[in-house]
Amino acid sequence: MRNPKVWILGAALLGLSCCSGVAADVGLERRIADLEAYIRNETATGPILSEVPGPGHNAWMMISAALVLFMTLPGLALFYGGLVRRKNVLSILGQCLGLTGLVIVLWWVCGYSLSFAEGGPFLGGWGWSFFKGVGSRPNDVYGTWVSHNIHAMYQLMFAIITPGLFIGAVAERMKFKAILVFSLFWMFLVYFPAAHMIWGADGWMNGLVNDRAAIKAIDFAGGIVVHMTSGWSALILCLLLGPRRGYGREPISPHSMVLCMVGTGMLWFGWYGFNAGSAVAADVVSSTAFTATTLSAGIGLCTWAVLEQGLRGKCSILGMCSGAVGGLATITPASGFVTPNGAVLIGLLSGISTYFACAKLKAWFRYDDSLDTFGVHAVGGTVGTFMAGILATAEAHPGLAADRIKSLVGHGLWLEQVKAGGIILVWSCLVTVALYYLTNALVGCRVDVETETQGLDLSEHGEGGYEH
Amino acid sequence: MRNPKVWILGAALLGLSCCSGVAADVGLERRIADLEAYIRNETATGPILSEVPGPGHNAWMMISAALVLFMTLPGLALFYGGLVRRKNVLSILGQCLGLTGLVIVLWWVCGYSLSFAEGGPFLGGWGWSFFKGVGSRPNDVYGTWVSHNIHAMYQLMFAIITPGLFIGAVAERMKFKAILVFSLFWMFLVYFPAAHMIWGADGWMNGLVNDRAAIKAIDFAGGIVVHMTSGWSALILCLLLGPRRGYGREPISPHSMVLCMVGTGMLWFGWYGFNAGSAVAADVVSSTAFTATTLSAGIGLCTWAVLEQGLRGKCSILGMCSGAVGGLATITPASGFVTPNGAVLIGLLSGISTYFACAKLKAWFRYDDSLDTFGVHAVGGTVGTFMAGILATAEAHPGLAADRIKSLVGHGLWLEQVKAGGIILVWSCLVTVALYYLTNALVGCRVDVETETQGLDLSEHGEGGYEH
Amino acid sequence: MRNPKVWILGAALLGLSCCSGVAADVGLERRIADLEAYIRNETATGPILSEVPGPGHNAWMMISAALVLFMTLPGLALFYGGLVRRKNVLSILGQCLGLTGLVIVLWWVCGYSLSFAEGGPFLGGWGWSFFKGVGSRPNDVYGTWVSHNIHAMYQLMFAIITPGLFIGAVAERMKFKAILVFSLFWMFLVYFPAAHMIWGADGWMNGLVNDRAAIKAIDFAGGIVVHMTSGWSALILCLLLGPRRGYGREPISPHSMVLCMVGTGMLWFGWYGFNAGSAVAADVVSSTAFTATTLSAGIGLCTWAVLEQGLRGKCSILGMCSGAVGGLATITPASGFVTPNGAVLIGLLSGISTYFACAKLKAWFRYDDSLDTFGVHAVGGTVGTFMAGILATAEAHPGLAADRIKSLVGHGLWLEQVKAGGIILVWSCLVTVALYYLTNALVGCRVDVETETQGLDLSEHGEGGYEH
Amino acid sequence: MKKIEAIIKPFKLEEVKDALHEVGIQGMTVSEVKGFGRQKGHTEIYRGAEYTVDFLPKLKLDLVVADNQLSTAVQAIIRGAKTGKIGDGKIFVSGVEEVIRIRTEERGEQAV
Amino acid sequence: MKKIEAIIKPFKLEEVKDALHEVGIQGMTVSEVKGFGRQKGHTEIYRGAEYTVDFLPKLKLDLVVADNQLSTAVQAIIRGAKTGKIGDGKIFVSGVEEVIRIRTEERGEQAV
Amino acid sequence: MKKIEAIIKPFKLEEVKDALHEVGIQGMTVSEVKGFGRQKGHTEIYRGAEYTVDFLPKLKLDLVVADNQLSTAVQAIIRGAKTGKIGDGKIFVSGVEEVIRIRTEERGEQAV
Ligand SMILES: Nc1ncnc2c1ncn2[C@@H]1O[C@H](COP(=O)(O)OP(=O)(O)O)[C@@H](O)[C@H]1O
Ligand SMILES: Nc1ncnc2c1ncn2[C@@H]1O[C@H](COP(=O)(O)OP(=O)(O)O)[C@@H](O)[C@H]1O
Ligand SMILES: Nc1ncnc2c1ncn2[C@@H]1O[C@H](COP(=O)(O)OP(=O)(O)O)[C@@H](O)[C@H]1O
Repeated sequence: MRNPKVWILGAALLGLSCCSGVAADVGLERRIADLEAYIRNETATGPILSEVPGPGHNAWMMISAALVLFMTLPGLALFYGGLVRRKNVLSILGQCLGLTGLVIVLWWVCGYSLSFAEGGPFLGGWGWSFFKGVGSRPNDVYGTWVSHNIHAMYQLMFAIITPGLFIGAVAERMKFKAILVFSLFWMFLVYFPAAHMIWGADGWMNGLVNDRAAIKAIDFAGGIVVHMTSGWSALILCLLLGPRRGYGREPISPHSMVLCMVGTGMLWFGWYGFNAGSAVAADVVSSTAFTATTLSAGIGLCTWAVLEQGLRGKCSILGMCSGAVGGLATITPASGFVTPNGAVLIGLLSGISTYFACAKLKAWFRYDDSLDTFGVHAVGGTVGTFMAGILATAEAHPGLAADRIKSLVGHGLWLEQVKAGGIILVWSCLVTVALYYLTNALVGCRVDVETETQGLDLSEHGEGGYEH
Repeated sequence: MRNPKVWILGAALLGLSCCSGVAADVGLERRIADLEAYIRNETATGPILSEVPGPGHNAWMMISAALVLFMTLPGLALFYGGLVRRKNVLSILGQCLGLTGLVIVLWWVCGYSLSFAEGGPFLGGWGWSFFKGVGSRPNDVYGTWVSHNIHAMYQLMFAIITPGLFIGAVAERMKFKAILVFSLFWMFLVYFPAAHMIWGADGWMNGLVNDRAAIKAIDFAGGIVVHMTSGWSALILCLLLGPRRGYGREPISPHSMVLCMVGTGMLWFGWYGFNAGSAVAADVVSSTAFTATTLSAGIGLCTWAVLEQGLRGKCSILGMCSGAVGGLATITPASGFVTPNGAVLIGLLSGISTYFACAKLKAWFRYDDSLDTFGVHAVGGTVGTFMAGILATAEAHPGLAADRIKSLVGHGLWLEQVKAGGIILVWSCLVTVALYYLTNALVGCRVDVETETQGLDLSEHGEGGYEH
Repeated sequence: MRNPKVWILGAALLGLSCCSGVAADVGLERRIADLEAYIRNETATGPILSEVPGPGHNAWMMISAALVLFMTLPGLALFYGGLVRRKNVLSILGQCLGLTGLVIVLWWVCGYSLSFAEGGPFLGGWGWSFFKGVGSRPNDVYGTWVSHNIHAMYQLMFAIITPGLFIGAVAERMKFKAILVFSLFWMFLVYFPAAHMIWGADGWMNGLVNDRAAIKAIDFAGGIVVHMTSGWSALILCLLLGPRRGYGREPISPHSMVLCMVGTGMLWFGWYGFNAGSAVAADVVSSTAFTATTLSAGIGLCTWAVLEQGLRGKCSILGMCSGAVGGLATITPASGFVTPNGAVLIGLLSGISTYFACAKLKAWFRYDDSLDTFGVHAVGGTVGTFMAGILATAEAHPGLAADRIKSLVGHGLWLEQVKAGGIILVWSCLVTVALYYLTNALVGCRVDVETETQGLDLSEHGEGGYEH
Repeated sequence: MKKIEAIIKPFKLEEVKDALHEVGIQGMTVSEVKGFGRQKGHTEIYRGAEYTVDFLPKLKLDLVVADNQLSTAVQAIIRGAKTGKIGDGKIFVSGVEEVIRIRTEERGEQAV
Repeated sequence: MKKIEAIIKPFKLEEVKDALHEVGIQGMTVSEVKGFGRQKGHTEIYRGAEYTVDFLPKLKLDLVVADNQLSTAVQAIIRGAKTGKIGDGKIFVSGVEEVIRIRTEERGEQAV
Repeated sequence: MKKIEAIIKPFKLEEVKDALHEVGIQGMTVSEVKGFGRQKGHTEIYRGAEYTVDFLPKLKLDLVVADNQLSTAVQAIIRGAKTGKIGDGKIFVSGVEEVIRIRTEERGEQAV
């Protein structure tokens, strides 16, 4: 339906005298400027467009949000599910489903608000609880041309996958209930604060947007907020939980590399929503992020393939999958900030560091990070966060030319990254220790020996993954 | 290529005298208004933009159409395919494929026309048969900024999945040929009329758009048109066909909960195209629908999990999948019309009602709705259609503020919903009875005992789902 | 952030005298024209918009690029992977992954440049090596409103899937290393030149865009560049490599029709990015291509189903999948150029010709085109390329009304298609022969008998597809 | 003690199990096997190619019984498994020298 | 020569194998089977419906040994497989008349 | 009557079947098994970890034959299954006391 206000305005102009031409021009000029602002992803100021989302940007964010959900259901579920033994495949799928449900509820109740609403430097306020005031009209602060509720949904999908990542480290032995209870607290103590500090407009470590950030760190799509929080928590959790029965003695091998590879493809596909979507617009920055994501994933894949071929004589499917996922995780914090060549370098470092972590570090220290959440996500996220500090350039992201951060880019930014990453790392680990004991006291963390032997699927869920 | 007409217009302006400034402004003003109309998803009136689709909206509808196809192939195929026994998995996949092919042909021949072209109150006309006149230029009535052929394709994907739903109720025993023959008639007698009555611009029950609708019902994305038609037909069909051999005596359990869960994830992902795409634009309404969809799915999932945990002691993967799909089906008719809190309420009711239908009702009456098409889709669609009448608000969908429906919203709308739903329900059931006997006479509905014992895959398609 | 330049311009206008109204109008008019150009996918000329991508088009191309990657990982991997024997499933997955990694590296180094940068008629130049100058700003030549790097990424995904196609013909017996080595050379000798000649702005056979093209062929989304190059090379390769051990004597049947069908669904879904994305905009042409793609796939599916039912008595799942994929491959070169009815005709011819090739031709000549790469892709691509010449019309694609090609459309265009297709066909075959011997000399093409017997998964990758 | 090996049609398992329960036999071990015999297999078609798959899925039941249970057990199996159509399967009987229950190390008929 | 058929719990395979290796027995053939016996199965729930699955996954070990190895082999299996809980499985011993190694056509105890 | 159990390499099934058909033996039951013996298994690598999988996929053929068919059957199996390389498998022969065809309740050699 044609907008009636516009008609009235147009009709009114017909009555104006000749010399009001300029004034009219100014009105038109502002309207044109707003339209141009849409194309350029800048802020509209006039009354006509400032209340609606822009179709191109909004479309991109809706599909990006859907893609990020697809990463968890069924992407991550398959990637991880293929790597466990047959008797535990449903437990992984169930954990992904259960966490999705849980985090949706939390996000609606207060999670979005605590992460993004105006609040203190460390945690957001309660203003957007129950999505109060979170409607289809864009919010000025997050995504000028994207419906505020779509921003909330997009960010929700990140909040879902983050606890989903650490289930890889404790697979095949942690209780379903324990994972839910642990995650419930963890979201409040780790995820919401981290998201607010790094991405909240008034966040304590949001170097990109907050003029008054104490630590001027950058994290494009969640190297710190997603991969470091979950990855380091995963390490602590698997240390506290102890290894799976038989670990190191019996062969414990993936029950379906086919599922794992399918999951990898889905993760990669969805990761475009994750990284390129983090521009919160289909603009120049999203294009940069898309490109960097592709290159890093490809180079990470090749690096693992070459290393395995060289060191083991055979290049495995799991190796290529791990390299790709590692490349994706590592580029995440840097993806919107680096040039293609920067992305290639990050992909290479990603391949080397995650290979080293999965193939050597774990063997040396003999912790049972079952599906390598630490080896891939913590290591990748940490390396990427650091490298973002080194390689970020205003050439890739115009926002880095802003006064508040300009002087750091290419100079001391890496130190800010180290500070932010370090604080979150230490905090994640400490909280995980505390929550492990709390969860253990409340519901018990580890399944009993019978359950572990029989498999979690039958014992915990009363179902088998495949027909008998 | 720059549009030459625009150039000429621009050049001409240079020759205008000073005082024609205002007149020129008016021309420019209208052009700006058209551009703004694009952003706001309103109708363009000028000659320059009224013949082309708007990129953001068009992109969103193309991806939405693809997503809805993805729901059937392979989403629904896996969701259902995982739930049957190993020997029948291909029969489900084949039915999804066969129906896709059949409906594409029907849609091209006259299906789209009978559903959406101008016609009578109960059925559309023949004007758009063989896609005559259905080109890339937007149609004024359906999707101002979306290519008419994309609207046709988008709606096609709905027409494909609808008969796809009822195969769940008759799985493992209905002949492939019988399903195709039954569906062929069913599309003409149930789907095309229902789509026209509810969604056609001159539809008899299209309360949202048709000023002269006799019943002013609303159905955002197909609670009546898709879920009620197929779900209630499914019930009748499985009653007439009788239970599977051994039903209730032998264990008949899913052969792969992994496939089922993968299908669930794909359905959820694709459902964003289904619901948020039903705005036929990437505008404020699509954002509302996206949000409601996510919340209802998540709450539905949690509700089943809590109910199963409470009543059975274990929360199953199939339970969580059913809850999510139930939540998605139930929110469908309401998704673009309700606030987030409304969606949460609908998700909750969805969980309770579909759990009750699948776990209790079926056990009491002992009909063999094999994969719970009735329990999930008919029940969910019916509950959602009713709740849309209660919870719809102009705050969520500006269209509800239009004169033709304003007075009903928040008041008698639920009654319109009951009328429309009731009529379609009764009609679907009656037609199904008639068509069951017709199909039975033509090709026989049920496979013989040998085939049912050996499995439909080998007998009907000459293939096995998995290597022997 | 509001663009400061625009503000200044606006402010300046306030100081203009009355009679400068017209001049101001002209400035505004040009700005409006640029905005309209965005909607219409025409070239912007003003300074404000010509350096940025347009959100709707850019969003569509990002999702299209992601969709095309999804076709390979995991679409094609599953489609092919399901058709081999259990012991070789990972080898297919590994080849898809390995080629993805390899081609990403090549594309970054010089592949994109050799394909699309300004160069000679047969091969592009080196200017865009290492993505030098390939940033987020649109390139005037390819995709007016799409970031140049996104164009590069989109085209990359085509370069990935093309060699991915021929692995189907040599499945279960060609060495992983040999595939990589062969493909490395093949990309330089076949793919980059073919892409440049047909799609490069200065390409020798680019009838759509290049005024000085020697052969005025059209290929919307890769009938020649993708399907004919890979499909004909596949035929030669499988002839040279010889049949699998036991071929024709023992049953060699698909190990999982479920995976194959899932892959088909994913291919179809992704193919919308492939075909509708080839408009490099979400404009009228992409809508045309979307529609044609759907119709041809559906009709192809039905044609196989009917032929199998008629000739074999049973319609198989593999048959319907093959028909759909054949319909998609065949419409590819024509998709943006034909009307819906044209697409239906192409779908029909596709079904007949690919059925004939797979079911009869192969049996007569007894070559072991293991997964029918030739039968589906070469035959489909060739038929489609020819039919594009017959059925292309400016009604479907405004570009065909351009002077450079107008007179050929509906007349001699088919001859240009025959010439272009013929040249590429012959060249692909010749290069394949040479590269086969080269690869054989370097690393050996075929695995030894032990490996073939044991399966490539364990021997070549040290992993099994499924738990033992 | 005797060992009975019975090859039966897969969908007859429930009936055979019930028939055995009725005569007091609870212990048995079942495996999935492929049978070749007089019963013809089926044909599969993949694109052009037609394959005859000449084996049929069957179940093999292993049960060890005391000598005096042998004929009731055999009768029970026949009762449960017979359809009268080709491919119903075979029963093979052979001697067993010793039976041991791992849990208790009981031997002989008590262990059955 | 004797044939030992042992039904054991699946997760005991490694231990049984090790125990057999210790007493010098290397050759054996293993198959996946379903066991019915005194040990109860489990319950599965699908939406409303509850199923009792009364078989349990077990492994069957076939090993042919020389007469004089019989009792050491049996002892080794018991050592490896025993948990003392219900469902540990059974060992069946029967006579074998001839053994042939296909590769060499050796016969009798050398072929074991 | 005799029962022949043969463990063979999986890809030799077609040849063994053909060889048996030639000597007039049609009935047989096949199962998928894992073999442990002198033939080494393979190594699998998952990220850093290397596993030795020491079993090998084999097929077990069960066929019951009349006494006078025994040696032709054994010869046929050897002919079909022999590659001369380690891991070709074994043939075990033992006595069968009774054979019953379920369909007809025929017993003894007629039932084979
Ligand atoms: N001589 C045999 N040795 C072992 N198994 C046999 C033998 N003959 C038949 N079988 C098994 O019995 C099954 C049924 O035999 P078949 O000849 O098809 O029919 P019927 O049991 O009616 O005679 C076969 O599929 C096979 O598994
Ligand atoms: N009579 C029998 N014949 C063949 N297999 C048997 C017999 N009795 C038991 N089994 C096998 O041994 C397994 C264990 O037996 P069960 O009665 O459950 O416990 P236990 O071994 O402790 O007595 C069963 O699952 C079944 O596979
Ligand atoms: N004593 C045995 N009892 C049962 N099966 C055996 C025995 N020895 C070997 N086998 C089976 O025979 C297969 C081949 O034996 P192996 O020692 O590897 O080679 P070969 O047959 O050449 O001597 C093994 O994989 C195993 O399945």
